[in-house]
Amino acid sequence: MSLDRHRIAARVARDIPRGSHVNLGIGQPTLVADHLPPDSGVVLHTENGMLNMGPAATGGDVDPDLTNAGKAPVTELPGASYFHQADSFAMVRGGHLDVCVLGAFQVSVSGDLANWHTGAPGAIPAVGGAMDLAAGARRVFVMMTLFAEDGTPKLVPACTYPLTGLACVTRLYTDLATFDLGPRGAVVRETHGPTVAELSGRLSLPLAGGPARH
Amino acid sequence: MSLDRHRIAARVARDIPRGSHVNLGIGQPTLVADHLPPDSGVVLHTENGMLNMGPAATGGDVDPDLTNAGKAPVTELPGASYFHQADSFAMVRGGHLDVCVLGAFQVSVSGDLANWHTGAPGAIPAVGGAMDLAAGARRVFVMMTLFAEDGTPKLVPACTYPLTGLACVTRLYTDLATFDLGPRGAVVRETHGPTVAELSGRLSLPLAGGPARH
Amino acid sequence: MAVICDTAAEAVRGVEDGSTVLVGGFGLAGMPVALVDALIEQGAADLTVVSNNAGNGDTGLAALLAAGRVRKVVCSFPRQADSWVFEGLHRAGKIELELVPQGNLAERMRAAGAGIGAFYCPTGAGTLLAEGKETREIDGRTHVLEYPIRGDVALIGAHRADRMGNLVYRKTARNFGPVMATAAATTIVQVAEVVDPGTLDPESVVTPGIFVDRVVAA
Amino acid sequence: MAVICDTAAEAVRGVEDGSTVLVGGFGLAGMPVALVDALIEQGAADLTVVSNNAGNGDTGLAALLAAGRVRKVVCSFPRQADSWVFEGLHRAGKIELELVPQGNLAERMRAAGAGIGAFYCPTGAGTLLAEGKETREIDGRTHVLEYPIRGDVALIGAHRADRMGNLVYRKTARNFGPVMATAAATTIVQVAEVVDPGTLDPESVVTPGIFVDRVVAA
Repeated sequence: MSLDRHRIAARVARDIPRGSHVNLGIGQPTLVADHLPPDSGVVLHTENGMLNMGPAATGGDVDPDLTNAGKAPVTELPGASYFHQADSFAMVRGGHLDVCVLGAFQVSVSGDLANWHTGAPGAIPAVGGAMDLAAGARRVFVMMTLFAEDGTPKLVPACTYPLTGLACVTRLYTDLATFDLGPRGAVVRETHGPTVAELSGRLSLPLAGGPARH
Repeated sequence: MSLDRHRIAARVARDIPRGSHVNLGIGQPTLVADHLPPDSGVVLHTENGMLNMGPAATGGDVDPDLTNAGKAPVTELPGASYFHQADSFAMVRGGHLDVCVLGAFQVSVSGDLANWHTGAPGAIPAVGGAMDLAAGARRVFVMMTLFAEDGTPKLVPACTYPLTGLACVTRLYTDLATFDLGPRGAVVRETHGPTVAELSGRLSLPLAGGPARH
Repeated sequence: MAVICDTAAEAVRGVEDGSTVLVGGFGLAGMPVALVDALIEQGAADLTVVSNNAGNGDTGLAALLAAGRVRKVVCSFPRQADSWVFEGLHRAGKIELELVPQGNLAERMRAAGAGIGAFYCPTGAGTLLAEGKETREIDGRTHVLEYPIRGDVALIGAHRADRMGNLVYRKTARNFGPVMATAAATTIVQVAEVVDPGTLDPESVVTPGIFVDRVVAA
Repeated sequence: MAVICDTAAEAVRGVEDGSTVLVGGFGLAGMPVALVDALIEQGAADLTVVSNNAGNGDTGLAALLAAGRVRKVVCSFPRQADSWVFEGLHRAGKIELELVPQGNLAERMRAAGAGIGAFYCPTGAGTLLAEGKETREIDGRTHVLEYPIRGDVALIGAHRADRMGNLVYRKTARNFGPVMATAAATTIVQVAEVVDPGTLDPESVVTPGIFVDRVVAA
């Protein structure tokens, strides 16, 4: 059965190694935090300047000086640290994050990422830290639905939206399947419902198939 | 009368504006600190990572974790701060020091500085922060004797020793005179004993003369 | 030496038309609202503003934009749920936008403060935001050449200052303040409290006073 | 995630012959003497050592040099009153020296840690130490192109660590530690004390644990 966004997030969480330093992009990737086991030792980085960020703040814990990259109030865990933007992006760009999880408009089979700009005339784009994360994290995971609402595939031979980064995404988690991406193209790790052949047809893409089907 | 090194240091101190941020090179320039008035508001930077350094530490105040750039034990004043080497040299190189005072082997009339390497065969040179300070401080003062022990001038038309920096020294304080240096050549601000004509002769240099003679 | 000002108006005195103004904050966290309000009152116009966002809601930077004082915004993330002021001006062709990846924004200001003339980095290589920029292959990877971003003035928010201008911040409100403080000719800081030298722990000072020109408690 | 080691020997396990080792300290302030002693015991040879000085007296880095394990020293200030070990080896042609201005040493390691492929800066332009290096005029000033210095291993000294590897330092012993921690594939830290997470003030952590691989109290 296809996965909802919470189950995609849980699927991503399962692949994050214990003790990793991880940045979760704004929007759906934030959900991954809810699915990390309490003893995972995973340390969350938020690019506005903090390590060991805790869960969302509520009620009296809300502090306007303590937010995540989406500007939502959060909490700090024991062992947290704060730092300024140049230091925060030195971490990101210097290859110190083990994993970063981003959303996307489109991902190409070779791992190109498009997630900052629809390219539509008159659209005001916003990039934030996406290009730095795409270029700097050791592993870039993307989570998204495999098809847009109008049925258009979001895993494509080559992105048509403006790029965020080239050949940066190594793994793609979607509602219908999980893929490894890279120079060999897209390899299906597992599917959630459809067969590899069905996916290949709907995507109009050759797909190397992994054995797992859930 | 010619000045001893303490009186040269006092002469330098007189030209340091109130409230300046100042780096004093290792060796003789360190003496300048003793001649700053207590209410000068001058903040001393030491490039090993501190602002608002205090006087030399003695007795029970000696702390092996608190030294100046010459590795001598020093103290901290209220309002001090500590920072790492990249931040310390960002201050130096980013043009945030108002004045730096260095020693020299040779200085040219246009302000070239040579103070890190005699160039002698087999000599082991040491540069430390000298090239950064020469390139980065807003004003670079040099204090030295005007002649070497063998009588050779140390203010020269062009340095023969390996350079620390080009056209960086703006003022030269010596036992016999104080000079402004720059594209126009050396201009005597004041002398301590000899006349400008005598200095010009001993240095074999054309010198524009300032009026003051002490 | 930092000057401790009595009012925000005194702190922003002399900002000239056409200045590049670095404005701290990530959204409203760390936004120096009193200084921005004073700048609106002061009247400087034709400004280039460098800030992570292009204003949130109707206060702070958004109010400066609404007052028509800003010619151009250099930022990483202008489009947000509450960025209606910027969007309106931009759609009306009344404000210019230069979009810069957040890490480049921070690093380019650090470079300005640290005496780095230019640097190579992989962020954005092959994308629209690197179009027209010089590139170089280093260790088999395409790097883009980026130049410093300098401010005539920085307006930042911090938590506490001592009378020598040393600053400490609070939590993620630290964000761009320490970087902008190094990158501007004149750095103006709004704090909750000014204390005597010796009160702040020298190990914990984040922005040493050397980078600070004016401080106001507001 | 930082590993808390029981002994310095455990902390330096696996350093390979031919490694580039960044060694913290400015003179003896911040020098991780217990780690360097353990490295001598461990036996790795043919090392390139990057450090501000080339050893002081007969302990720490000087002892590593005396043991014949170092092929090359990259430093800013090798010649001092108490640098007899290095001088003897250098005069005998038994050790190579690369002299780097102190600010370039720091900035080149920062670049390695911060993902900067190369940078331009005016330090040393027109001097022997920039000979053969690429230059570029920026804003009318000659800038020299400098590349990152990366370590396979960093050995640094800090004051306290928590079990997540967050570090604080003491006074000017901070010096190169925070920079080297970012620039090495494996960062090994000697501290006076290891404490529980939550003990160190999050506002005052100087090196976040993300940069730290192994910690030993020694």
